[in-house]
Amino acid sequence: MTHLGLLRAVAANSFQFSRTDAGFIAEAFEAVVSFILNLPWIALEFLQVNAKPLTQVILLPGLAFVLVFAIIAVWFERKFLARAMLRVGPYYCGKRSGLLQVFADFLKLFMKEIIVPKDMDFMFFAAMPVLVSTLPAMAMILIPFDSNWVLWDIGSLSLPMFFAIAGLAPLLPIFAGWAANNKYSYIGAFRVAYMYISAEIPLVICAAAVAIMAGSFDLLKIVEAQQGMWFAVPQFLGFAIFFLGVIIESERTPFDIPVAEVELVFGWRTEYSGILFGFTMMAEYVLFQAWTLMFITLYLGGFNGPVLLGMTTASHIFWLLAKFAALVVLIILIRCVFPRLRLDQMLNLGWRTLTPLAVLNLVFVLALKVLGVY
Amino acid sequence: MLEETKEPKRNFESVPGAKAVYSLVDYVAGWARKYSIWPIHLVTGCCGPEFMQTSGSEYDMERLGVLPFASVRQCDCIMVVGVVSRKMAIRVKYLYEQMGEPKYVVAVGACPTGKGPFYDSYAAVAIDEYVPVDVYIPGCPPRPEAIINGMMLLQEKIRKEKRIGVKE
Amino acid sequence: MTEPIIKPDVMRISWGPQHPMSGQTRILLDVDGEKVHKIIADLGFTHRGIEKILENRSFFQGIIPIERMVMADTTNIGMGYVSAIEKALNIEVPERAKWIRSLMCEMSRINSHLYAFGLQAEATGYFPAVFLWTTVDRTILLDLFEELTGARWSYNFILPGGVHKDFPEGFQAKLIKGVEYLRRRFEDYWEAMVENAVFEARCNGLAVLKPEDAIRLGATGPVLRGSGIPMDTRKDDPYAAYPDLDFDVITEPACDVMARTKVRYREIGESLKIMEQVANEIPEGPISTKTSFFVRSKPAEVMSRVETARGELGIHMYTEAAPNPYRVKINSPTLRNMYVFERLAELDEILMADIPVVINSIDPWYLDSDR
Amino acid sequence: MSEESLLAGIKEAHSDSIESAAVLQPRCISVVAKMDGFVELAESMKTRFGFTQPVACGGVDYPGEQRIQMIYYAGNPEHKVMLTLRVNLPRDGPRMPTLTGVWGAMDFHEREAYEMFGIEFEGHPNMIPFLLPPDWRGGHPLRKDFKGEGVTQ
Repeated sequence: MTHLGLLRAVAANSFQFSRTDAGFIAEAFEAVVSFILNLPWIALEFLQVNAKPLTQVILLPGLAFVLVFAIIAVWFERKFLARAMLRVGPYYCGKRSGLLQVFADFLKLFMKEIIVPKDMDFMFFAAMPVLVSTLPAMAMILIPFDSNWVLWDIGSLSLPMFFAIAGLAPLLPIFAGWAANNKYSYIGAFRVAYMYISAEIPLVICAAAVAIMAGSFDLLKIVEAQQGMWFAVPQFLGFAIFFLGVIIESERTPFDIPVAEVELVFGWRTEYSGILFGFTMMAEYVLFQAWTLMFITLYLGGFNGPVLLGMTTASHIFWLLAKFAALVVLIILIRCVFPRLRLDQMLNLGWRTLTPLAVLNLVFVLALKVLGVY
Repeated sequence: MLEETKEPKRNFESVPGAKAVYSLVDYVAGWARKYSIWPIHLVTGCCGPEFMQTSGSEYDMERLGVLPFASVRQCDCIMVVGVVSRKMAIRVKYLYEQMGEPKYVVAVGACPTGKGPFYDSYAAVAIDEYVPVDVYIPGCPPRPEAIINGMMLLQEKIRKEKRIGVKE
Repeated sequence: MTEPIIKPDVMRISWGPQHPMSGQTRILLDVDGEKVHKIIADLGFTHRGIEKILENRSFFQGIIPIERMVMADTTNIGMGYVSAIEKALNIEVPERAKWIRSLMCEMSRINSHLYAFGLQAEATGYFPAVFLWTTVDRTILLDLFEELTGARWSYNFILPGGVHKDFPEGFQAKLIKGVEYLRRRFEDYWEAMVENAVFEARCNGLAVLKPEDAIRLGATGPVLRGSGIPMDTRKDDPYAAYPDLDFDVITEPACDVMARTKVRYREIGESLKIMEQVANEIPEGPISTKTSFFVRSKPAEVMSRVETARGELGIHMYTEAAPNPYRVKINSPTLRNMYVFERLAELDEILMADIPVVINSIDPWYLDSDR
Repeated sequence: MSEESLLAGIKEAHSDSIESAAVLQPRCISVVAKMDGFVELAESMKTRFGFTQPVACGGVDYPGEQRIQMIYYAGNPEHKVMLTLRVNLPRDGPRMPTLTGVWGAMDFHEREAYEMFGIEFEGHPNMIPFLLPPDWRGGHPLRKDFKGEGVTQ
């Protein structure tokens, strides 16, 4: 009897337990014993069947990737900014490298008191940081790392699905800002609302142009269509718009208007304390990660690149990660050289500049398509 | 009268190896909290520029993991920088109460320690009348080395705590 | 305590005294969305009663608390107080001492303008680079100060009758080296900050203060000169060695936040020019006339005005036959500029996001305004 | 000398509302006014003699002579001359009309003088505590008989 048989037996007889049924009890006992004895084999079978998805969930687009990226990115950002400021940055923590600084901060945040101010919707309040850091991670499972390394391959639905999941993310800061019952959080939440709507529309139009050029909504097909030439070359306009959009969506410096420290303390994050604040910090990096990967997939050829040492999958993953690292450095560098824009300037940029240019880009792509260049 | 706080019983102390686990946990907790002191952006008085130099490029307090933060909810430590007037002292007390446990106060400069050059002022107060102070840093203004030394003393104090937030 | 909110749909936000950019003040903002309708300044968080303290101290002792009024600009404040004492007691100052005083005043001005510059950079969200570069460059000045006076911020170096010490060996050469280094650095600042596209977008045309409004509201210092009015106490009512020194009064016609930033930037250049002149042309001679520490004065009433980094500081001192002043009235520049700031919301449209930029453009020092 | 000529002009125009007037020191003149017609005098100083730039105001306490002298400082941007316009008030219950109508920037300074000396300004638009804490009960610090610290609750 397998474990499935046991479950079936339990389900069938669970309502009849009051009846003394010696046969059933003996059967159940036997099933339990055989289940325990067979546990290693069951586990092995499970692993054999699900080896690849499990690796993907635990390692690459999944947990380890998110966590390791957050740790390295925070460390790198602090060190890199410190160099720009002619400083050293975190130093003594972790044998004079500062590498363990992030661990120290997170461990400490776990040990801090979580403050619940009066008149606040606590469940709502506490759920938002967790959700806001997991939703973009969910969107990341759609990104193809290789033609056979896609965690959730849903074919031609993958590009719309990414926007559907990632588009939910801005709702959460709005809820969080409302739940915190603080004026600064409230203003920050409304800034989030204004900003994301103005940024998301050009992003969607640009993505549509890419889909038209590739002839499919399937991210895998989009990547394959870029084998000869990256879409960044014919669609330079879209490339530039999407790059700005990535910075806006991940709330990086020229556009970190909702959490503007010098104006709004921390915007919608002001009231979070302890580990909840840690989650909101984490969310910034996860969002950043998801949108940067999407940017690479759409414009920079995704995982395309020369095959190294005959290992196709490994070299594809390597190329994607290499492009990702380069973009991360570039976006962190931007933080060193630009002040923050004002909300009205940002909205002008979004509605009056980026949206018309995105439409222009779309028209250009359509023309290319009609003329048969692509 | 205040009741004497008793050490809560640790139930597993008789289990072999428990002490080693406890000391390891204590060590890791102390280490993490020692290297992650986030003081709040609050400059009450005139030692501000020297504080800025200390967190600035030449002395760089971020080396020790000291990272000034904007909102009091996330902070561990108030650095009372410079002279405290009556009006400000009430605010410092509010901030202290709004901060999450465990929390610490560092008095930077002669004025919060004991009024300093304004000893005969009708408006200045010593901050330890309002909130408990963990480290006093003397000087008017203290040199950056002194401020960093004060922060290192606070780190030692945090590391040596028997339990989180329980001061000796 | 404060006025009630008059308009509907207006939210009142308390901004400070604990806020990343507020400093030691509290500002109440009536905002409708992002637009600021009204600014109400609530000062006094660093009030120490310096005017009362000075009445109880001897003339020499008074230098210590009054220098704590503006920590980044101690020499200029001390200069005002000491020149008031000298006028009241009729003390002659030797020529060399005057030159050393001018030098220190200008170094102090650069120090303070660097502070304003850095905070302006931080207020626009430009935290990383420029704000901390200013702290690096300030160490050059602090090292020079330390070599000359022995202290980093508050020196008690300008005393009635002259200055405390003469130049140490080889100080002039170091001074010229420092000036050359700072000149190079300020070109970097211009490129990195003033010509930065986003910084220009944030600061150009923001919080316009027209010249007639600047006069009417009593603005002073770089705020007044940023509105195009060439008023500078160093020229209008010269003190120390300023009559002999060659420098220009900087004005900018644009009247906005950018103009005030540029005025500070160009004033640093003028100060460097003065530093160079002092290093090259300082006359020889004694550095002080002996004045007793326990000096007593005759009944007198004097007024001394100096140009600090924030504007004109006036010290109105009454003395009688006693070792301490009878009454010292300090007309502090920040208090005058804070009133301008309070009125700016009525003169020009200011958004919530601009508040830190605008308040730092007047370079407030609340210890100065609260005294 | 511009301050001499300014002073002569002021003396001539307002001989009946001025007690005395003198040049305190170069670029600084002192006018002691009578209480009657003080606001009109200040208005004329601003419009006619060009003292358009308000600077500050404050008081001096003379317990021996039972008076408090209120001093208004205003600048003349054209001639670069500072005016100190003074008026003597009785020490018990000093009251005077506000000059915020003439120089708006005297708002802050009059609030400060109210706290420090107890001078009441009639018609001041916004008389709320300024530098001292709102619950200050310790008296007026800059008066000469102020001793020790204020009591706050």
